[in-house]
Parts: sequence; structure tokens; C-alpha cells
Amino acid sequence: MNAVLLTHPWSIWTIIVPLAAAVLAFLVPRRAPLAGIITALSVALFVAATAYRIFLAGPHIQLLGGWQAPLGITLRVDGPALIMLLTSGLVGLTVSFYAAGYFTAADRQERRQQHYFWPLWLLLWAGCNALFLSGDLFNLYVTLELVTLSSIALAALNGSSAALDGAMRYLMAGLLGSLSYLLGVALIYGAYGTVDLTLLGQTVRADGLSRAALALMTAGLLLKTALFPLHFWLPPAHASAPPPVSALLSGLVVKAPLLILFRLWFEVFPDTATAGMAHLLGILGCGAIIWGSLMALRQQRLKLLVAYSTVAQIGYFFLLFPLARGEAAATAWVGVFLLVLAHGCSKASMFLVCGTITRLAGHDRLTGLAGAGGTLGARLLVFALAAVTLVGMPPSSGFIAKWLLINAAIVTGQWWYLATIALGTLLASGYVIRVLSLAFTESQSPPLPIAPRILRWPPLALAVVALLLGLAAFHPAVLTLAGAPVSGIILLEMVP
Amino acid sequence: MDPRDILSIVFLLAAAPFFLAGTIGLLRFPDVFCRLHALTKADNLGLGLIVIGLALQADTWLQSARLLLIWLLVMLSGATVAHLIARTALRAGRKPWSGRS
Amino acid sequence: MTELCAGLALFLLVTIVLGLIRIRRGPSDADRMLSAQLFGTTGVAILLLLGQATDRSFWWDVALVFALLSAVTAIAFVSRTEPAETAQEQRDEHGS
Amino acid sequence: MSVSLVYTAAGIILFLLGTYGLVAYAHLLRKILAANIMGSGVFMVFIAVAGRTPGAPDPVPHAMVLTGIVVTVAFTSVALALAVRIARTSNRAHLPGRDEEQR
Amino acid sequence: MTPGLLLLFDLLLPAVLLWLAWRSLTSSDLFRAVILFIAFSLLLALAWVRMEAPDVALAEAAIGAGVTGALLLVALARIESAAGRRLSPSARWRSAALVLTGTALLAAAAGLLWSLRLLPTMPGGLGPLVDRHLAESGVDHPVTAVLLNFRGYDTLLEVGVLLLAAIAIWCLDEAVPFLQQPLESQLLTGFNRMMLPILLLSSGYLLWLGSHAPGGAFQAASLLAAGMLLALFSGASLPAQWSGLPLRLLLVLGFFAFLAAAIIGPLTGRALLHYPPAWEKPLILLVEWLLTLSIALILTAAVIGGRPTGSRLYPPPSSPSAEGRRQ
Repeated sequence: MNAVLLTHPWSIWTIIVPLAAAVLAFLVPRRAPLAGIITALSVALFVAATAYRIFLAGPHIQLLGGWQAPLGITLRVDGPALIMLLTSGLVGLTVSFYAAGYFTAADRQERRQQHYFWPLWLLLWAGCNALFLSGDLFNLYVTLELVTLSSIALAALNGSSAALDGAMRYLMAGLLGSLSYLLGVALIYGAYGTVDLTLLGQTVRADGLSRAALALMTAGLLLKTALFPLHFWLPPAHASAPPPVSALLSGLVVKAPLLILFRLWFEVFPDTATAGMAHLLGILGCGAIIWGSLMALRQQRLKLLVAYSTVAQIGYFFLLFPLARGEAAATAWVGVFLLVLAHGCSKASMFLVCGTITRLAGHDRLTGLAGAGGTLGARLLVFALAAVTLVGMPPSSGFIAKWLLINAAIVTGQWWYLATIALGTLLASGYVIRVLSLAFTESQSPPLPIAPRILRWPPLALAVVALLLGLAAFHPAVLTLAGAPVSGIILLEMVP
Repeated sequence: MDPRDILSIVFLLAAAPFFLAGTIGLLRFPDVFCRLHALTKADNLGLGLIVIGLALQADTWLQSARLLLIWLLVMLSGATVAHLIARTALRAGRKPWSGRS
Repeated sequence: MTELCAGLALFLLVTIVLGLIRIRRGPSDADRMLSAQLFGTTGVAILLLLGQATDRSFWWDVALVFALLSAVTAIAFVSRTEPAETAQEQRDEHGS
Repeated sequence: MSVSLVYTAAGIILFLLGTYGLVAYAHLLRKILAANIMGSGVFMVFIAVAGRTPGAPDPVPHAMVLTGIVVTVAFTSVALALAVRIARTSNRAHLPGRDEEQR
Repeated sequence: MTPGLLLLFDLLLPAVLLWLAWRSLTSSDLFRAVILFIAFSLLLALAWVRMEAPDVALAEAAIGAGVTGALLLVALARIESAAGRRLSPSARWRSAALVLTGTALLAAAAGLLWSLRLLPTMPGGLGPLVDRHLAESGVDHPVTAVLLNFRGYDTLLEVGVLLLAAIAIWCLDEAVPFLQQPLESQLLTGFNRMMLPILLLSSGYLLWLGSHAPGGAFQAASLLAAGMLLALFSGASLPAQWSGLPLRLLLVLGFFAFLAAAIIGPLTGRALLHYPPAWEKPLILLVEWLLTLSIALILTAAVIGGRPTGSRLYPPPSSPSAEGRRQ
């Protein structure tokens, strides 16, 4: 039994099962929610099996079609991929349950949303998992397109004018980003005759052509991951989509191009990328943290506030580029990957809470929620619980992640990044407290009905998981470094 | 020189004026109906002459047949399209040029 | 022979460039569609000539596809211009 | 081999022309055309690169371009459907700009 | 050989392509822009042929001349009937951001073109490797071998993207009646009567060609789709009882077959997409045939641009008149 557990290619089923389920959900729309839930449970199982295999047998490479690397495509089942798969499994499972309760067949319009949500989401899920596992530059392009196109369709799902505009903006940004990435791939193939990440890592020369290709691919991916100042498309798309979709877009989808960026910069082009380029990304990250947080503070609608908070949180991920240096490399690496996991869970939870609140109150205007108390107050408490991780308070995983990043900033002597992290945390507390204060003002509005159980538990579960991950952060931290391009000790204690 | 080659060259060279005429007609003729003539000349005769010229050079009958098929298809499409475009233009209320304007 | 074919192909490419002027001038959409149609035919001729000049017969397969599809765009154009599509006001999801 | 360099350069310029069109123009259909032109530029670089190898051209970039063309067609068709839907919902064929929101 | 004349051709063609692209982007009238883009696709196919990429040329010819042209023209008509035929506002040069973009793009052009000098003069490429393993792939044409065997995973996901596009389009909107009245023309009817069988045959020919020469499922599917479009334009439509589950089944058939062929490997202890030995050829052929049918339908669905109306899943609102009054 154990031999099968340790040798079977579990990870491919996280791609194949959603693909097959998407087809079934499209064929038999009435049974789509059932197909979705079964898929969610099985994907979670396959992710767990993959984690088990990596934990005991280490990272491994899977050949597709049985062909070796330059000819065939390989899958990389390593630590970074696993953390992403874990995020995808956790967020996907919870959102699937929530969506099963959220999309009902009440009327014609809703039935349409219900019927199309499932195939699109399952294709998106397959795309995400495929992207996380891919070890081939061109295959990454195809998976990225699968992710982008399904995200666009989901963003437009409710058919409102705002959603359609948001989806269109998303589409244009996505096209620009992916074509720019693809041109970089073309140049790389022209120079080295292969698109396999491992082989490229061994052969890439640090010359002008590699730098040009890296710049093209990075620019495209920055646009896709919505790093400030290329974030213009994200808030409208994320805020006007149905809440389960927003949760997926913010919790999962923005991380997809991010992983490609990490793989490119640390595995394929470690010598090509100069310190100046790394600092540029770091500075843009700082800009994102500050700008996104300030914009979040100014928003009048809960969903837009959460969406701008995503813009800010994306900034933290980019601190990896300047911070992962010398002896701080492993620390920063683990910190950022923990942050990806923490942000995925907490942000998805927050968007789901937004959805429940909107369902109950009929809107998500902050002024209108004042004095909500009662039912809404309980929802806002879940929001607060998720926000603990987002802001980075102990003992959440967000806290550990930021702690590691701060340590890395201190060790490498880059104080300004530390200052930005601190400022970002302060601003984040600001916009979270702004929301929470609503719950504690006096209630004037008539009591609202209690939300159905299926709309209450998933966000709470995610928020709790995000919080408790902080206590069990050791395992994910170790796994993150399995097969990672950086190594070293994780500096847990402050070493000024 | 092989007489077949000479014949080919004659046909190919003869094709060029038709294409040129087609283009010039497209540019100079007064209205869409007249320009249709220009188009069909190039389709039927220009391409036809080229096909004949090349078919003379072909090694096998199959290749010649393929060339002829291409020509037939282009003529078929050209005729249908010309008819439909003319009809659209007529229904849109455009009067054929009568030489007086 | 090859020189002649290559030269003719070049010449046909030049006539395409000249034909672009009609697309620019119009005046009607039908005129523009007509120019595109002529380009299709000229394209077939260029493919045939270059296939002969470089001795690659697969070019003729491409020419065949050109010839097969040369009507599709124009017919799409005609169908688009002729009957106007129904107004979309009474659509169900509009009011909800 | 210089011919392949000509096509590579043409591909890169096509890509940048398309980028300009995508950014500069408001009409959605124009943006979609621009994206298609960008894509063609990228494919041209792939194919030109494949033609540089000695002997027969490298089939792998050809296969990649075929994949890319299919993906581009998929994107184009969704983008067009979305543009039509926007035109019907809001009676406009462009995205609301900043100045328009203020008006 | 005539390097001189062909070289001239190779210099003129990219120049014309660039010019067409530029005109297509900047011409004030959108219909003109679309026509210029169609002309651009035509000449692009010539360029692929010149660069000895026959598979790509066939795909470009089939897609660019057929499906994309129809897609664009139909979409343009629909956009203009809803939003009005307006001249597209030209680039707003006033805006400083745009000047900045333009400058940045020029700088990027300079940098990229300059970096091209670093391309290796004698690159290896994967051609020899593909040739070495061609015999094991099950087909005799290198590009098909790469598409359906060596990099079959890409193709599997790519077909997924195509299916996704169809689902997305169906999700976005309901199909409007494609034509208010069919194009009544005896000539067109006759043309179709001749053309449809020829298109069907040629589609089969390209598919058959694909196993040993340039051609293949996508090219064949584009031809088939062109045939369906011709039928559609002259008023044909799918019977209502076919537009529900049967149509959906046909749309997913190719993808599902490919997926099924892919998982034979892991179920029998091999890698994903590792076909059982000696079964490569029949499996690839089966997958290609079904893919052709599904892709053709997906492309046609893309031009129609919406989910079928009147299916039992989304019955029309109970009383349309009441709906009308409400607005």
C-alpha cells in the first residue's frame, strides 16, 4: 500500500479529475453541483496524497507521455508547487461548498449562473493545478491561458454591466500579458532550443538576449498578477464578480503568474536578473502595499475594499525578489510561500463573508452596514477572524510569514522594506478596523434573517484554518524548501 | 528549349496583364458593378492562364488535376461572390453607372 | 522557368499593394470586400507560382484551402449587410 | 539565414505595433484586432527561429504556433462575444474611461 | 534557384505585412480595419509558406480566410447594430500616458532588435530529436507527432481552452436568430450544393494528410467549420431536438476522447498520455477524427455567438409580453 502511495503520480489527478468533471458538469447541468462537490473532495484527497509523497519521498519530476525533457513536457512536483496546490485545495474545497449553497436555481437568471459556474470553475481549477505543476515554459503559457480565460468568463458570470466591463478589462490585460510572455518564450527557444525549466536553468547565459526575454516575460506576468501600477484591471473585475468567484480570483488566480515569476527568477535566470531589476520589483511591491492599502481605506463598498486589499497584499509577495539574498534566502522564500497560503485562505474567506453579507443586506455599502449588529455582526466577526491572518497578528500564519520577511529584511540590511511591511500592517489594521467598527455601532435597522448554514460555515472554516496554520507552520515551511531553488536555514529568531 | 516550356512561358506571361488589368480596373472603374468585371477577369483568365502554364510543367496528371480543381473552385467562388455583392449593392440602392456622370 | 515564376509572384505582390488603395478609398463596404476577394485570388496565384519556383508541392495544398474558403468571408459580409438583425430589446435577461 | 532575421525583426515590430494599438485605441473591436496582430508577431518570431536550424525547419515551434493559433482563436471569439454583449447591455463599444465616469 | 527575386519577395512581404497591420490599426473606419486585417491574414499565410511552415500556413489560411473573417464581420455587425456605426476615436495623443507608452514601445523595439544579434548562428533545435523518435510516435509527420504525442499535453489543454471558449460564449449570451431571413439566392443554394461536399471531402483529405504530411485535425476542422458556416448563412439551422444534450455531447466529444486516451497511461502504470505500445496510431487517429468534429462545431458555435435558444434548460420566460411591459 505504501509503495503505491509513494510511487503513484497522484498530482496529475488534481488536473484530470476537474477536467473530466467540467465536461460532465457541462453535459448534465442539473447534476453540476454534485459533480463539483465530489471533485472538490477528491482533489483535496489527491493534494494530500501528493503532500504525503513529497514529505516521505521528496520532490520528483513526472514525464508526460513517457518522453524525456527536451522532447516531452515534464511536471515538477516540488515544494513550491505543493504549497500552491495546498492553497488551491483548501480554497477550492471551501469555495465549492459555498458555491453549492450560493448558486441556487431560484429563477432563470440564477439557474444560468448555477449551470455555467461549475464547468467554468472546474476548468479554472484544472488550469491552476496544471500551472502549479508545469515545468515547461510553453506549457506554462497554455495553462496560464486556461486559467485566464476561465477567470474572465467567471468574472462576467452575473452579466451586469459592471461585471462585463470588468471582465473585458481583465481580458485585454490578460491578452497583453500572455502575448508578452509568449514572445519571451519564443526568444528563449530561439537562443537555447528548449523550453524545459530544468534544462534552461543549466544552460542559460547571462547575456542581453536572456535579459530581454526575461524582461518580456516578467512584464507580461506582472500585468497578469496585477502588481502596482499594472493593477488597474483587478479591482473592477474582482469586485463585480459573484462572491465565490471573487474569492477564487483573489485567493487563487493571482498567485498563478506569481509562481511562474518565482520559477523564472530563481530557477531559470538566477544570474541573468540583476540586483537592480530585483530592487525595481521590490519597490513596485512597496508601492503596491502602500497604494493598495490607501485605496482600500478610501472605499465605500466592502467588496471593493477587499479587492484593493488584494492589490496591497500582492505587493508583499514581490518583496521576495530583493529579500531572498545570501543567508536570508531560505527565510524570505519560506515567508513568502507561507504568505501565499495565508493570504489565499484569509482573502477567500473575506470575499465569501462579503457574499453572505450582500445576500443578507442586499448591498455591500459600508455606510449602509453601520449598526448592523445581530446577524451581520456575526458575519463581521468571521471577517475579523480572517483579517487577523491578513493583517498578520499572532498566532496566525500571516504573522509568521511577515515575521520571516522582516527577519530577512534585517539580515540583508534593507531597512526600508521593513518599514514598508510595518506601514502596510498599520494601514491594513486601519481598513479592517474601519469595517469592524460598523458592527459595534448602535443598531437601527430591522433584524435580518439568518444566513443558511452553507453560507456561514465555509468562510469560518477557512478563517480558522488560516489562523491555525500559524501554529503548525513548521510542516509547510519544511515542505516549501523541498526542491526549491534556494536553501539554507530559516532564521526564526531576530538577528539584527 | 522544350516547346512545352515555351508554351508555358507564353501562358504565364499572358497572365500578368490580366492581373494588372484587374487591379487597375479595381482602382479606375467608376462604380462597384464595373469593378466586379475587373475582379472576375483576374479570377477567370489571369488565374486560368497561370494554371494552364503550370499544368504544362506538371510531372503527373494528378498534379495538373489539382491545379485545375483550384481554378474551378476560384471561378465558382468568384462568380457566386460577384453575384451576391452586386445584388447587395443593388438592394442598397446603388444605381449602376450609366456612363453619363 | 523558376525565374519567371518568382518574378511573376513578386509582380502579383506589387499588384496587391496597389489594390490596397481601393480599400482605402472605398467608397462603399462592397468595394472593400471586392478588393479582399481579389487579394484571395492573387494569393492563390502567388502560391501556385512560388510552389513551382521552389519545387514544393505542399504550397498547392495551401492554395487549395485559399480557393475553398475564398467565398466564406464574402458571404458572411453579404449576409451581414442584407437582413438586419432583430432588435434586442425584448430579451429576457434585460430587466432582471 | 539573413531572411529569417528579417522575419524575426518583422515579428517583433508587429508585436509592438499591436501593443500600441491595444493600449491606444478605445474601440473594443480595434483592441481585439490589435491583440491578433500582436499574436501574429509572436508566431512569426517562433517560425523564423524554427527556420534557422540547418536542414529542415524545427517542427517543435511549428507545433507551438499551431497551439498558439488555436488559443488565440479561442480568446478572440470570447472577446468578440463579450464585446457584443457589452454593446447590447450598455450601447457602447468601448470601456468607460475615467473622464466618462465623471461626466 | 533565383535568390535575387525571392529575396526581394522576402523583403517586400514583411514590409507589406507591417504596413497592413499599421493601416488596420489606424484606419478610421472599422469595417476597413477588418478588411485590412483579413488581407493581413492572407499575406501572413504566404509568409508562413515562405518560411517553410506548411502546417501553420494551412491553419492560417483556413482560420484567417474563413472562420476569423466571418467571426469579425458578424461581431462587427452586431456591435454596430447595438452601439451604432461610429468612427472609432483615433488615438488620443493628448494624453501624456500615451506618449509615454509610445516612447517605451520604441525603446523596447530598439532593445529587442538589438538583442537579436545574440541569437546563435547555428542553433540546434529539437528537429533531430523529433526525427529520432518519430518511428515510436505512431505518425509519420513530425509536427503531428509533436502535437499529439511528444507535446500532446499542450494539445490536450489547448482543446480544453477551445471548449472553454464555447462554454464561456454560451454563458455570456443567448444566440440571436442568426439571420432574420436566409439569403435567398438560387445561385448560393447551388453553390452550397457543390461546395459543401467538396469542403467535407477536403476536410477529410487534410485530416488524412496529417498523419504523414502537413495537415491535421485543426486545419481539417476549420474547413469543416467553413462548410457549416456556409450552410448557416444560407439559412440552415440545427433542429431544436438536437440543440440540447446531443449538441453538447458533440462539442465535448473530442476533448473527452483525448482525455480518455490520456489516462490509459496512469491507469496502467505508465505516464499520463503514454499510449500503450502499438496502440499509438489507432488512438491518435481516433482522437484526431473526433477532435475535428468537435473543433468544427466549437468554431461554428463561436461565430453564432450564444447558447442555443429554446432548449428545455432555459425555457423562455412564461409570458414574453409581461416581460416586455415591465421594462
